[in-house]
Amino acid sequence: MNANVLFRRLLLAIPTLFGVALVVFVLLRLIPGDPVAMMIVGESTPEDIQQLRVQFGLDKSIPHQFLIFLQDIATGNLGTSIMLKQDVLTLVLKSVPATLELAVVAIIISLIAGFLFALAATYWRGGILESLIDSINSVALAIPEFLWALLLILAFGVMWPVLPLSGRIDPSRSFDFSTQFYLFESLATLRFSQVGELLQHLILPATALALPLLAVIARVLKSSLLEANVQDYILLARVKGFARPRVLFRHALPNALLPTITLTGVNFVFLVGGTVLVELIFAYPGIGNLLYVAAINRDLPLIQGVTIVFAFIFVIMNFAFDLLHSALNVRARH
Amino acid sequence: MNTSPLLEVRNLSLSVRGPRGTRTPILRGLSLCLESQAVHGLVGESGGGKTMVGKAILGVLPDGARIDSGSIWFDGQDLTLLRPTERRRLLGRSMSMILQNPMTALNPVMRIETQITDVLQFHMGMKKKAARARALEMLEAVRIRDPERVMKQHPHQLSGGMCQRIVIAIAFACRPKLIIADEPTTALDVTVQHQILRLIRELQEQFGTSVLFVTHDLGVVAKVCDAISVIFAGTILESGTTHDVFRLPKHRYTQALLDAVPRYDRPNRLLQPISSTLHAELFDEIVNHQGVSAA
Amino acid sequence: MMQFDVKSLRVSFPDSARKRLFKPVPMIEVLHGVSFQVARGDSIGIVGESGSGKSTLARALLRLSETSGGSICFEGQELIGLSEHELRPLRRRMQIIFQDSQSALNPRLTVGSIVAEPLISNGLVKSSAQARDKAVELLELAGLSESFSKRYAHQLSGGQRQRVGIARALALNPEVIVADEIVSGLDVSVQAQLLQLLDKLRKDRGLTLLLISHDLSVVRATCEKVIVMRGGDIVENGMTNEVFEHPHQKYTQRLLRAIPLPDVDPTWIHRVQLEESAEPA
Amino acid sequence: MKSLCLAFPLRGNARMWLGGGVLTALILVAILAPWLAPHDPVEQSLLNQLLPPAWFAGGDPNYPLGTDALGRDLLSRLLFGTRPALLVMLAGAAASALVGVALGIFAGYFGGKVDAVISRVLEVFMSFPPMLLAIVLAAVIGPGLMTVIMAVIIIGWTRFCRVIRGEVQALKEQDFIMSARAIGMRPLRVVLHEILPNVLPIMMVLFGLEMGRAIVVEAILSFIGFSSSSVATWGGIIADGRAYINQAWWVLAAPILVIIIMVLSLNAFCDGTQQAVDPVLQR
Amino acid sequence: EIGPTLTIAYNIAPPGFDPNSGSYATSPGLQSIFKTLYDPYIGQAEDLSLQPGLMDEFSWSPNRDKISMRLREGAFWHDGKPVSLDDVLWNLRRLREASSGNPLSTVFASIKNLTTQGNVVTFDVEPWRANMLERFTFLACYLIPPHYYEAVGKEGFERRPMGSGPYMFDQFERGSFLRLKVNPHYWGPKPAFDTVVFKFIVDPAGRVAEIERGASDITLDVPYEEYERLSRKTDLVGVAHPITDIALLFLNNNGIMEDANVRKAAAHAIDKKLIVERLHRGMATPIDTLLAPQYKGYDPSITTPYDPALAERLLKASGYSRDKPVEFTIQTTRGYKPKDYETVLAIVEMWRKVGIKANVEVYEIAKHFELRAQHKLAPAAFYNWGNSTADPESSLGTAMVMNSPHASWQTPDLDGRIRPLFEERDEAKRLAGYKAVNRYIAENAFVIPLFQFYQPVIYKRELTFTPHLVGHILPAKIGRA
Ligand SMILES: Nc1ncnc2c1ncn2[C@@H]1O[C@H](COP(=O)(O)OP(=O)(O)OP(=O)(O)O)[C@@H](O)[C@H]1O
Ligand SMILES: Nc1ncnc2c1ncn2[C@@H]1O[C@H](COP(=O)(O)OP(=O)(O)OP(=O)(O)O)[C@@H](O)[C@H]1O
Ligand SMILES: [Mg+2]
Ligand SMILES: [Mg+2]
Ligand code: NI
Repeated sequence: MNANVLFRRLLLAIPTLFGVALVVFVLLRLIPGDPVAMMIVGESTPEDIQQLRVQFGLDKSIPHQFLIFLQDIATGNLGTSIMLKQDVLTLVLKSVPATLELAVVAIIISLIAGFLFALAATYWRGGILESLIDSINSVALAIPEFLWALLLILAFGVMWPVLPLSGRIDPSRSFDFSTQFYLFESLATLRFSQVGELLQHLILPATALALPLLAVIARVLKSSLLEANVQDYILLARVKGFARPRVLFRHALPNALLPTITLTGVNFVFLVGGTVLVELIFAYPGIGNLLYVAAINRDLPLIQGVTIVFAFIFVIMNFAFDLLHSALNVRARH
Repeated sequence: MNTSPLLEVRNLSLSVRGPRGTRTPILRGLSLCLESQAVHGLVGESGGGKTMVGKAILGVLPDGARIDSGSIWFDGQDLTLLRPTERRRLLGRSMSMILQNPMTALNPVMRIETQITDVLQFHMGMKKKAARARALEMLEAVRIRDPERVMKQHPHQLSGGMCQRIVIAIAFACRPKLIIADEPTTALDVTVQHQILRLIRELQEQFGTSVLFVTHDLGVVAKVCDAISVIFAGTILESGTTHDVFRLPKHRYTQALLDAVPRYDRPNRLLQPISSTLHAELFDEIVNHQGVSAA
Repeated sequence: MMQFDVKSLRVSFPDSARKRLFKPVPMIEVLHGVSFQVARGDSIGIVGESGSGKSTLARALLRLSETSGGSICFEGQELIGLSEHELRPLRRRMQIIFQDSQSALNPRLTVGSIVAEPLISNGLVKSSAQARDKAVELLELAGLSESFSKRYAHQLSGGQRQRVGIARALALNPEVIVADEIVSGLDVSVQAQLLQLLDKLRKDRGLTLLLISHDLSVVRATCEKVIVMRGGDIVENGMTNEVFEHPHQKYTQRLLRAIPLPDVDPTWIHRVQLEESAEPA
Repeated sequence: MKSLCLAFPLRGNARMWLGGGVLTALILVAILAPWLAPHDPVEQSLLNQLLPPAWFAGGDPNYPLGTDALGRDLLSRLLFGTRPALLVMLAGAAASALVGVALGIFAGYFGGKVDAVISRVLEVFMSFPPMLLAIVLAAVIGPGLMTVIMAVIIIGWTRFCRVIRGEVQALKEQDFIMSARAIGMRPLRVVLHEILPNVLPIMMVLFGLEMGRAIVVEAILSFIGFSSSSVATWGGIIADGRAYINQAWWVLAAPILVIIIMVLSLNAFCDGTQQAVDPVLQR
Repeated sequence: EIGPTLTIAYNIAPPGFDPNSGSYATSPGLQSIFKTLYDPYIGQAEDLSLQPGLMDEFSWSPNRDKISMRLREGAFWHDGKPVSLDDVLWNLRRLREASSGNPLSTVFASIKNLTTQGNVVTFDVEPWRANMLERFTFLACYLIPPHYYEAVGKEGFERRPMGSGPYMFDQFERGSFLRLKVNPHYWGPKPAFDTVVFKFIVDPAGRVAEIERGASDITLDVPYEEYERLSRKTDLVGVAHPITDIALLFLNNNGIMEDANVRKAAAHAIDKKLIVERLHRGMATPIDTLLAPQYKGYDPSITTPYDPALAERLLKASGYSRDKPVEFTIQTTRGYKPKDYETVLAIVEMWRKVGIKANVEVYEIAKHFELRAQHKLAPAAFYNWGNSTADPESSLGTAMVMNSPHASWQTPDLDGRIRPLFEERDEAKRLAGYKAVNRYIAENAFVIPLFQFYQPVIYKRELTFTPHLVGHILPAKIGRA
């Protein structure tokens, strides 16, 4: 990997971000109903409405509006939330860390479990365990995240009450954090009791999110492993006299890793998309919660802001996964 | 000739899973005898089961393949009766294999160094440093230039000939008693082929290894093998010293094979493919009578 | 007029490893301007070390890959610069049998439809029944019985796959066939069978044959002329007998010396000394 | 298409038959729902709320699987629910496949600028949280099955496109595509005749996954109230039933079970069919 | 045993903390939180009667055109500064300004000619409003400290709000929780708990799980079925009490509903009792006017009986029957109020039996507001009307008068009957007038009142809780048993 490749990858993000802005703009202008009607409370005169229109630039031509919109995005000005009367960017940036932490923990859970499943199913191929794991995978895929959330609440919150059901931290305790990344900050500052506390709150929503992804990871990894297993280099490893676990872990796994990593990157976006309902159910204060509130209140600037920030995160994540991919992909290195 | 052969395959039958639970025979009562410290050529029709014999000896058969009967005696023990773990202990250390396609035989994500040293560390219990030294030594033995640099590289950065040599280095690393070389020079041009043949021969002589050399190229057999077996439809039609078989082939199939070899020094000789009637006859004999009549 | 008149043909490939921002992708030249002529009915062997550009030459000759310079005249008509559309009528007159028989056959089509395909897409048959009959005929010509037409590529042995490639190439009754390494990995008997078939076609139909091979014995047995390639250049070009008897180039001499003949000779391996060639990179 | 028929002679396979059997049964149920169902699926009976299944204490044989909170017959709702389920599954997945595969082949085969543009569009669509798109859609075209289908398509086509594009790129490198050109085949014919049969098996697997996914998307949209509220859908039954999980778990359990069976048999059918018909997997 | 912290599993989260500004200022659900942080001018007892608040005396002038209020001695802001009459004047003036974002500024614009005398402030009510005094009990009229507000600005205030209420702000995690500490300077009785935590759990199942598992001490708005189950538990107590929320079907006078027969048939075909009994488990009171029994001007003699046969006859008169039903759309929220959607489904089914085919359309409440303001609601739309002053003016008045953004049925005849009542200063006459209008509305079925909601509250046995008619959960009033 050299700086050039890096830079080119970053440049490619520009048209993507432009496309995202365009789609957001078009979609939101398509919503029937006047965004201004939403902002009016009580009785108001046509003059008031006109004033609001001017204030939000809705009196200008559509291309002009788009230009202004682009300019605003470029300068980080995402407007003011109609409902919350606060700067959208600040609002969104405040909730992003919580969601990122949730997503990261969910990814970690699904990676660990997915890898275990796939490895076990490959190792004991043809046995009952394989069919069992395959069935679990299918069930994990068949049940939507929100139902997992409810079932988890029922299981670990009520029937076997061991884990907290809502929120991100215990509200009766006071923690002081200097960033919004509570978990990462506690980890960095080695406050392990807090880490435990945060993880306790994270584990249920993260698991609900992780289950469908886990199934996908297990599926892909398993098929990559099986594919690797019929390759000549695995034959050579067997010829070398290595025991099966060693062949699986040292020789097959590194080769099967690559497609799995790519796929995990792509599915990250679906995972973050899935946070909306899960955050709602677990009262987890993240971007999903914010988006839901924005959507049901038709808070146009907030929806716009959340979407754009989300797309931005996605582009960055994509970039990160690309880096990881080329770091792992020795074949492409020079 | 030695009195006790290093490897003796007796009456080996092997089948693979066919459609709807049937089994397709691949090897039909195959017997093979390999003296120690010799290069033994295995030639025959393509699809005749040469690769499968090699895999059966090493016990690395593909999914669905199964030994139905017969025994494989190696160094005084019947391999087919060993438990998988015991058998695995022999692999790499006592017997090894040079796979047909060098580009795919090396693990694409591992450095060359690891691919050579891991087998040394695993079987010889060498420390990392010692293993590295031995690996360097092996790379020099297979005439790799700048072995220090190659050790750090990945397979895709090497040419086919280099990969082939590395696979050979791995096979010889633990100085095994038996190496099965499966068409190690197909798809290489003759100059590279020559280098590799010489290498195998040299290493074989240096370490006193026996080699089962699978190939189509009777020219190669003539130059490097001490003995030869001719395989057809999963049975050995004829075995003998190279000298004898080339001079006086006993089986008509062997004769036909020799007749079909093109020679650049005899441009006007007409190539004689084996007639389909002979092929059908032979096949019928083997499959229906399970016996081989010497012609 | 020559059938093929190739003048300083160059082929380059993009070198993606050295890609730089804002600059065109650098190219790596693998054919450095080769020139040769092919007359109708010729049989030319192309030999040379691995990676010397034999397959590349074959593809470029039929305009299946892009060229970066030079000219290819086919019966007086310049091929370079023609669009894919303009090439289409010429395509059926020249055919190629690929080196990698595995990847050259569509894994999900039966052998029968692979062979029938050129007939159908060039509108040479009127009905699918006719296409089927013609395909069976072609397969038989290549030495495969009718029963093969319902099989898939992976159900064939290497030699059989190569023969399917030959049958497909013959379907359009071409004037030129380029056969890329079609005998390596086959036992000598099957080899002989295939070479005989091509030779027969050449004699019967006046086919032009370009045979690429590592095996110099095969080339000697089959071809009247030979081209020796090394590192993207033609180093020797002449009548086969001439070249084999009096090789001019050191490289050709070395090649000849390295051929193992099927005469038992345990000392050959040590006796024959080839000066170490540079490591193939 | 003759070549396709040639390419895929059907052969038996347990998974395919099992999955296919269940699916056929469901299609039959969808067609015969009015005759099979003991009640009208929307008919309420507030006097018979949350009845347990007939074989439980307090169950009513009139309502074999019990009733929901409005006293509607659960069995009838499940039976009628096969209709929107099949509609969403087939329409959503088929349209996603159509769009995704067409663009994927196009991008993969022609490469260059076409590929660059399609890849950008793909990336743009993949940068949105699917939920958000669904919500906006619901706002534009209003809640209903159409919204669900559109949401499935908008999310689904990207998966097809991405996978097929990669697959085609790999296929393009193979010599048989070059031989197709060498015999003078037209590009369209190359795509239809040489490429398509080779992406069909992977398409099949994706199609199975996508159909399962469509059902799940329907359930999610039901949960936030963007699915159809006038017809009985499985997702809708789940959304309604989750409030009574402590009183009447069967209201929730029945549709979940049906969905799981559906998704499992879909996967089994598509994987099985792929194994059975793909000549390459037969070796 | 409950510690010093009271945890409330609450159903809606506050978007911000300025109690007098923004659309959320009028959200009834948030008033519990605002009443805990801030003081309204006038207090409101559980039965909605007025009681001393920050103003310990208040009254209309004898001819009912002026209001005077006296600021209590010894009231302090959370930072310990005393509440001065100037602070009150600042707050009163701010109420009137639309620029402050007060959603009810048009109402409070009636405050004219502020004068002070000692601790008493007096002002004219111009234009006159009958329920002006009740308006001061809540909804966008809390007192905030001017010195603090001006020092930190709107943004700063939102981040760290300050009032004079029984609890003061401690920490807020958007979408998750709000923690409050007891206010040591509070003028009223000292609350039982030192700390109060509102956990915002929008999903009802989540709240049920919270209380069931003991993670929260009290919760509200639990599903009725769960209410029955939870209140049977030994460690929990349940109360379901009537609140000032009524469910109704808005009819729209811009199409099919102009046919009186259809309207009346629709009204008579609904078996409210069955709905209440079955869907609400009896936890609601059927009503036939826009007034609940606890409201002023309630007249039990106005009824719209359930009579499907009559409904069928009425429809027949307009040419509709079960085979040829009248068809229209009915809009509803789903999950916004308990059983809103189910109620509508039940109604649709009841209608179907008499020859009305209604198609259900689900929307978000924001959409309802938008459509209603544009007078574009469907012919029938489910809505829930809160009225925490219990005065007929703020329910049937604003809901039925022309040109009101809140009205769906807007006809001049009705308008002509309601408008004069707004000006009527004789209380007896005013209430009689409303009774008459109610009868007129019921006879013509301009709107279909359905039932009065109950608030199901579940709390731990260790607590004492008194239901409030507005449905408030006021932490300061919750004690230990
Ligand atoms: N995994 C397998 N499953 C089923 N049949 C197989 C398998 N591998 C090989 N065969 C069949 O077994 C027979 C012998 O195969 P083998 O690879 O040993 O031949 P070979 O003599 O090495 O041929 P070649 O010279 O082409 O390498 C062939 O007919 C082949 O089709
Ligand atoms: N698509 C490509 N992109 C980049 N380089 C290529 C490509 N195809 C071939 N080359 C390079 O061009 C050179 C010539 O390759 P070519 O396949 O023509 O060799 P060859 O003479 O046919 O060798 P062999 O005998 O091994 O088949 C090689 O160095 C190869 O790496
Ligand atoms: Mg082989
Ligand atoms: Mg080549
Ligand atoms: Ni790099």
